[in-house]
Amino acid sequence: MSVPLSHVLILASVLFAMGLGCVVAWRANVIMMLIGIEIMLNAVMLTFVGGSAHWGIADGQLFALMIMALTSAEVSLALAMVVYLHRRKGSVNTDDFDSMKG
Amino acid sequence: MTLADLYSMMPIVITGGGALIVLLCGPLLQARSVSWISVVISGSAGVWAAFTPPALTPSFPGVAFTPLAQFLIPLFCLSAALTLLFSHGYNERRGILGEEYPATILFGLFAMCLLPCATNLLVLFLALESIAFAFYILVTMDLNRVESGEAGLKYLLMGAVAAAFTAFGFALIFAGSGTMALAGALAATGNRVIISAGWGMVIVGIAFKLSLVPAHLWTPDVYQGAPAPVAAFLSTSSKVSAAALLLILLAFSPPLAELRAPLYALSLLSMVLGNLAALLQSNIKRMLAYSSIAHMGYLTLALLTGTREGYAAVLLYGAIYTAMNLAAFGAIASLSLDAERDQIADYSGLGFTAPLRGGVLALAMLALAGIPPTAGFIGKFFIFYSAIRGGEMTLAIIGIVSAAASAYFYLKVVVHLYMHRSNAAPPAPTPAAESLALCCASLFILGLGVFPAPLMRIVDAAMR
Amino acid sequence: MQTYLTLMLLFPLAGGLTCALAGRKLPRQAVEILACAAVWGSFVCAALAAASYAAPQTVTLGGWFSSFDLLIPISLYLDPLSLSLAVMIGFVCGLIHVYAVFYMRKEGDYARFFALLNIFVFAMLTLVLAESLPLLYLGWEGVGFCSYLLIGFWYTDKNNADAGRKAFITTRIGDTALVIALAWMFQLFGTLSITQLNGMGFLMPGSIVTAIGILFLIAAMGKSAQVPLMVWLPDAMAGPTPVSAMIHAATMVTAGVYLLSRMYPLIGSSATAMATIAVTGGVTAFYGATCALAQRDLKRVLAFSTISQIGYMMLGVGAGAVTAATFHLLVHAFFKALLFLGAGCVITAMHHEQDIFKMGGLRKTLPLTFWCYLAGAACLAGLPLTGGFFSKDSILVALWHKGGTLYQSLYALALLTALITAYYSFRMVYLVFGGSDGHKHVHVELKFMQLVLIPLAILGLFGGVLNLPSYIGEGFLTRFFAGLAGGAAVEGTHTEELALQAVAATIALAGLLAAYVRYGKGRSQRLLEAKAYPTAMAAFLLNGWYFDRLYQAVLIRPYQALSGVLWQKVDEGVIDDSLDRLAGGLGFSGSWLGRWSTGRVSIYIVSFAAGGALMLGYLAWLAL
Amino acid sequence: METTLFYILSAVTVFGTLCAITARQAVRAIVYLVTSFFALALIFYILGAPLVAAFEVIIYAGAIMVLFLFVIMMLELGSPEKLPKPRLADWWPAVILFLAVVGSVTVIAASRQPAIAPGFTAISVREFSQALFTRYGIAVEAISMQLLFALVGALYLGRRR
Amino acid sequence: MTPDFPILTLLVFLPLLGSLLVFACWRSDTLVRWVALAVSLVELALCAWPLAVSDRVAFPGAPAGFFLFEDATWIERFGIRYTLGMDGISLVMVLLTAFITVIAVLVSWEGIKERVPLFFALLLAMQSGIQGVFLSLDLFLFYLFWEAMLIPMLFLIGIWGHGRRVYSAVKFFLYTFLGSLLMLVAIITLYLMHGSQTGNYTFSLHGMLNTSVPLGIGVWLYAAFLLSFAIKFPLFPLHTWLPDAHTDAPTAGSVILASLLLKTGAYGLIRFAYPLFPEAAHAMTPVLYVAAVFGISYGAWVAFAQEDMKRLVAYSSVSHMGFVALGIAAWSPVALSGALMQMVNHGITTGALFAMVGMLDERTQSREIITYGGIWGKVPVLSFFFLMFCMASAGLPGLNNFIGEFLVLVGTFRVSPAAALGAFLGIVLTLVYTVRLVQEVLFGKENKPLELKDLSLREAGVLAVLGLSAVYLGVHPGPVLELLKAPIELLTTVK
Repeated sequence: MSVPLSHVLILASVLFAMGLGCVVAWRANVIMMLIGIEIMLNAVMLTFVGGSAHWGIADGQLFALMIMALTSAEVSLALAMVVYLHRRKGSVNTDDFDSMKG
Repeated sequence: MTLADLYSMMPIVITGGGALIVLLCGPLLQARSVSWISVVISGSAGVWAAFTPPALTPSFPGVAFTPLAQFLIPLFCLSAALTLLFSHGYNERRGILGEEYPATILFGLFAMCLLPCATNLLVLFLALESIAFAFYILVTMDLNRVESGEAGLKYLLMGAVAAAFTAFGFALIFAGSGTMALAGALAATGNRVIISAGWGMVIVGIAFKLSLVPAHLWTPDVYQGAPAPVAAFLSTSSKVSAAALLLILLAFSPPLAELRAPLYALSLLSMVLGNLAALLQSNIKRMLAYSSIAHMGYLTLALLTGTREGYAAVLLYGAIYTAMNLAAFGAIASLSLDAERDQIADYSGLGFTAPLRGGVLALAMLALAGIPPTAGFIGKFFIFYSAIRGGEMTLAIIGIVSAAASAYFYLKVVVHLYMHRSNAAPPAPTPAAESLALCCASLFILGLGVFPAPLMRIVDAAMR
Repeated sequence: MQTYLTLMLLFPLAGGLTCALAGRKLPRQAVEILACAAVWGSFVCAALAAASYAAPQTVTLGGWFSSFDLLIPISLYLDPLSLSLAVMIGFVCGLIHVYAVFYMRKEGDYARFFALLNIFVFAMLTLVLAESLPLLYLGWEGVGFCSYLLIGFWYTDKNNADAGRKAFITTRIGDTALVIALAWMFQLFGTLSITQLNGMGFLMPGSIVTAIGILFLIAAMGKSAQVPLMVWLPDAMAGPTPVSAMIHAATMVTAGVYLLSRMYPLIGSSATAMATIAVTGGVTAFYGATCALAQRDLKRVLAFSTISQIGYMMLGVGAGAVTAATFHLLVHAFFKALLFLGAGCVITAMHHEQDIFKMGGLRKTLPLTFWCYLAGAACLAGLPLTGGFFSKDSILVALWHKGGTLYQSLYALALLTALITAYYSFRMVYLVFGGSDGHKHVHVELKFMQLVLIPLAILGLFGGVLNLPSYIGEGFLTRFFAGLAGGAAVEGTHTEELALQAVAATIALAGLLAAYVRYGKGRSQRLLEAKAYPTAMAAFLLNGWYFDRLYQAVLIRPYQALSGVLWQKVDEGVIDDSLDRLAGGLGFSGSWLGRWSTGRVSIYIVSFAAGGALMLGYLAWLAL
Repeated sequence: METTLFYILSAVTVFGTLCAITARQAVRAIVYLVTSFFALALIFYILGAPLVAAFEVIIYAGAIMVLFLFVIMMLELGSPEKLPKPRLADWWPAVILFLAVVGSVTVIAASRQPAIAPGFTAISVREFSQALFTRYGIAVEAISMQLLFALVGALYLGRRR
Repeated sequence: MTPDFPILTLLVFLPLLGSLLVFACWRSDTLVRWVALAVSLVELALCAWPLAVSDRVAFPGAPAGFFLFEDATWIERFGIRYTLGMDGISLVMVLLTAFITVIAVLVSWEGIKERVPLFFALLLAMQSGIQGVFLSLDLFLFYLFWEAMLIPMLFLIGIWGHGRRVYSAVKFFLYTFLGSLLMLVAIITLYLMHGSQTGNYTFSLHGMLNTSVPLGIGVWLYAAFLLSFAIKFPLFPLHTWLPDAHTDAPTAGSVILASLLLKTGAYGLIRFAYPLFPEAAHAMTPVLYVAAVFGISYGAWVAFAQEDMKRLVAYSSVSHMGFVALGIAAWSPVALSGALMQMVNHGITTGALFAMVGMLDERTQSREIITYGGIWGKVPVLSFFFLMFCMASAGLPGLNNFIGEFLVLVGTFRVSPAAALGAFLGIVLTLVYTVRLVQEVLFGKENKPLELKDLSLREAGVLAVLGLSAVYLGVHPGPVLELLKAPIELLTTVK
């Protein structure tokens, strides 16, 4: 198996950028923004796993695992907030949440 | 692993365990006693840390009680304790009930204590994210104000993106260098280009935490939306911990040549934009938010020099900044007991009707403006001194000029406090806990302004 | 000698300070007696000093201030020039003090009045006796200050106060020149002692001496009301008449002449400076005389005549005849004081009516005043054998002897002026005392006031004795001043001198005759004419060649207007406003930057991501 | 063989993600994403991380995506007309950012010292676990605290008053 | 008392302690006033000590010319020391400060009715700051006092002022703050240059004196110092904070601003900027000349147009301080002693004028010139003093201002006749506005029927003391000049 690390990194960056693009583009829907964040974090995991394989040590994979856990914590809290705010304001469009500005 | 190792790790254990205990025992006790217990927990953790000799070898896998930790942990603990003291009355009036609040603060404190102890990137990252995580919850805590929830969600969304950036940065550093440990491994043995890219991403992520321009936009909203004591905690410890993270990373020969320009831009933009945007801001919390953007710009200025003096300045300034902002937000929280005082104009005449709190607020403003003989001046002096010493003359002058302009909006608060009259009823009397906290912060500000030498010694010790 | 000099200064100073500080608490008579006693005491000291005078001498009383090589002692210098002036000042001022006691009987604010009079005497004596120039400057400014307050003594009337201000500021312009001269001389010579400076003129090139001389001249122009700084003196008549007599006729206004005479050894070596002084004097003499021709206010006539007479003195100095100038100065002090005091009597008698065309017949009702006044007018006109005749003539002789086109044309001008002088003097006399349509309001005070005139009249008439022409016998002053530079007698044969005197006498008599024809005989017709609108020429002269209007248009109005512009437009409009605008601009840009925080998290994320992308892009660019 | 598979799987991942982020319905996006994550899990496996691959499938594709679906259903956001969609203008910054990030990282990854794969070594589960519980014990504690407080926060927000 | 008794520290911090004491008596306004007066009098009395030892050549271990000296470690990390020293110049300034503060306490005796304890506490705290500025010999310490004295002033103007008090207070503060921050940069730069040259990192003035600064950099550093001091001065065109601040401040505030705060700028220039950067200062002298000369005439000219008496006096300060700047620019012994004399004299006369305007204001609640007119007859004592101080201000010989102006002019003429010639114009222009003020306030007809009371005993006492000092300094300035002589000699020969 001879995939250069750079190819893994490029794939990761494509994924990362797609996730970022998703977050930026889907301003109308928090859920889709969260999905974008998931994609970005997956790209990070890919980088770690790639690095781990490249150097032959387990640390990267560990990091990836922790990111997974972190993501689930984050997502659950975020979704709780979404539900809470949907109850209060009846919208999931982040642009509606602009009572503070300036 | 010896008993001494355990001793040195006790702050982390105390705060982490404390958070769990509060969570468990909270329902059984009165809110007030829970709060006091939390104060005691954070206080004892701080005292413990202050009196434990630092160890340079890791005590547990992944953590070491470094001199830096010995400096920062008491600072965080103190600020958590003061925040808790400020929160007593504030939360009672706001109906922020339950043990979640103190428990989350302790959780945040736990993560803060963990952060300077970390010896590898993973622990560092997790500590950083845990801090942010605690604040996502804390900011949202005020269920009566929809702004609080909005701010929480905004903070979370931004924070998650920033976390992704930071993580990607760490991943790149790891992929480039092949190690996760912080000891000597970040040295440029691997692929320098990839490592520097990773550094770039990390700095982008930290820029968010430090609210540097252009990643600053969440700051005013979150400060405004968050409960005032949380804003105090957020604006102080969270920033200082992010700066500490940078310090820890920078200690390991970073590719400063590549990073100078980005840091330069971040610092410049933050100083200028923060101070300018605050000029005409009429909402005091947003004003303080912009001010903290500017102050983080100053910090970055010191960081960017890459010198020992600069790093010492960052630490000193972190401590001083903590005292100043705690005093400011503490006074705001304390004055907002009966009604939210958002606008600067709401503070008219309070210098006379509420002398202690008004005085502390005024003192905090003067300190933030960097006027001697307050600690704020010493901090600014050290920052600009290190910047000039580090060769950043232009940026230092820009920073100083913008700092001069900043005096305007700080004075605006002072002016309202003392030089405008208001017919509003005097605010409710100050609870003893808050008076205590406010006096602590003010003493710190004034004492350090006149006798900064002891703190400087401590800072230098922490740099070892 | 030191005692005399110290007391000479201390008496009036102490009197003035006492009156100023405690005067309002003291009874009126006490103040009056105190003030007069102070001046007379001073005079006695002066007389004693004169009696024991042997040779010029410098008396140092103490140090005033010193800084490194700049040493300013309080030192006095007694030489014939200062001594003669000091004696004159003591005497004339003493008389006028006595006069003023009666003149001001009805005025309430006696303390202030006498305090100022006394302080004035102190300042004048300081001016005269000072050995170091800064001390002279102290007196110089002190007399100006007293003059300012005394002109505006009746301060509730705006015109009086304005006249005082005008005098103060106009003379200040001249004073500035004096300070410049001081600073310059200190730079050049390293000392400000008059005696030392006077011996150092040769050290410097002529052009510098000329420049210093001209600076002194400008100083003198201010104080002595010479063209073009003469505009303040006519207005200064707003003050009480004793003040006019004392300050604006006898003493202060001659300070300029004194200064130039004092510094003559230094500046006399520059022909250009001397010529300038002479021309200034000549022009002023002519100007004053012409203006006096058309005045209707009795005191203004006298004021213009003062300007004119001081012009003569300047001519004398300019011709290098310091003795002649001083001679005229002394005699003029007597007769002009006499005239003013006489005018004061007239005005009192007329219930403060000052228009000469509304007077008349006072010859009969106020005979004593008339005779004294006549003596004064004769002196002023230079009728032969009066004191004025001799003193004026000595100046004319000096001019003639100086030779050269310039001086000879000045001589001609001076003769013409003498003619005009004689004419307006007697125009005044005829209008005031002639005719029979007089009124009389005799006051008790008037009797005493008239008595004061007598000694002055005698001194004026026989003042010539002070310095008789050489063909009669060597003059006292000439002998006395012989040691002074520029004090040497003018060379000339007796015949020449006699001829010149004859010319002068003829001119004076011609003027008298003309005045008689026009105002003695044709008096009633003139009174009718006076009711009509004045002709252009008369108006021109009446208004002092419209110099006031000129200055108003050229200096004062632009100054006032510009001060407003500077304040409103420059200071507040540009400097301050640009700061405010800068601040406003900063604030505005700040708010504009603050609008970036739209409250929309999408914008926040885009900004953040753009920052990240930029960072990555920059690092990639570095890696390329 | 594995190399080819890597590229094929990469293509699947990218395509799946692309479909996910442009999907008109959130539910569809989730489904596409699950597909993409399966492919990613396989890549992990190929890169010698079987445990991570397994967790990817279990936690991501399994738990997290289901949580998303659950919330979408709960808030009745499933139907397309209820979901506001990005306007075309909203995509521009996204595309620009995408290009910038991808371009930069490509340049960085490919520049100067192209990383030579030193022959991938699979890391055994044993090795992995040992590292996890010895070297990174503290991290486990920290992440567990974090998960706990995620719960606390979610419960707090869910409180009815 | 032993010779090493810290008299200087006492001089600096006694007022601060006094302000705490004042706070402690906050219950009784009367008591507060008396305590404040007592403290300020004790401070004035304490000045007798340095006066007594002023003939001592030098304190052991002190730099030349300093007859009192205190030195202690403060922040050793930066080589910052707590160094206080007193030479003749400092002594004169300290005396002036102590004296003027007594006056300031007395003039606000009745005028301040609200928040009395705070007012007097701030007044005394301010005095502490000013004394600190005049005594510190460590640049860091100096800077600390320099900034610290701004805060009490900010409050004095902002709380007890009139008109646009807040605007003026903030403007005053920001203006001076900006300038001083740039000075801080210069101080740090110099510190680093000196440290890297000698290895001795110190903020001590005398330690840094001999740093070799390349002219290119020196000019910038000096410019930063100059900017800071010129704003305080204030030199044209940096003066616009001054009319506002003076006009809107309470009487005591105006007195202290004019008499003391402005002097700190000049003092800083003499004590720090010139000795530290002799070459740069020399190179920049034309700038100072132009600003000074222009300021003299400009201030006088603009003062003429003013309608508000306080504003008029404020602009007159611009003009008078121009003479000080001129004397400093000339930097010759005579001119410099003239500048210092002028500082003292301006402090006394302008302080007195502000006090008098305040007294009039207390009586009629108006500072407009137009309100007054012909008041001489009604309030002769007040008018007497008013006239006296106006004349002193106009430079009448025999009163104090003349000495300073004369020395400056004569001293400057020696060095730069052109600059001095420009300044002579000021003599006339000064008189023009002064006489206008006298004229329209004291003389002429009454514009409005005013109920005026003449001076109370307290007011008369204050003015009498000021007046006596004006006369004393005008007639016998010798002792002061003698005090100044030695330090000036040292300063001007150092090059």
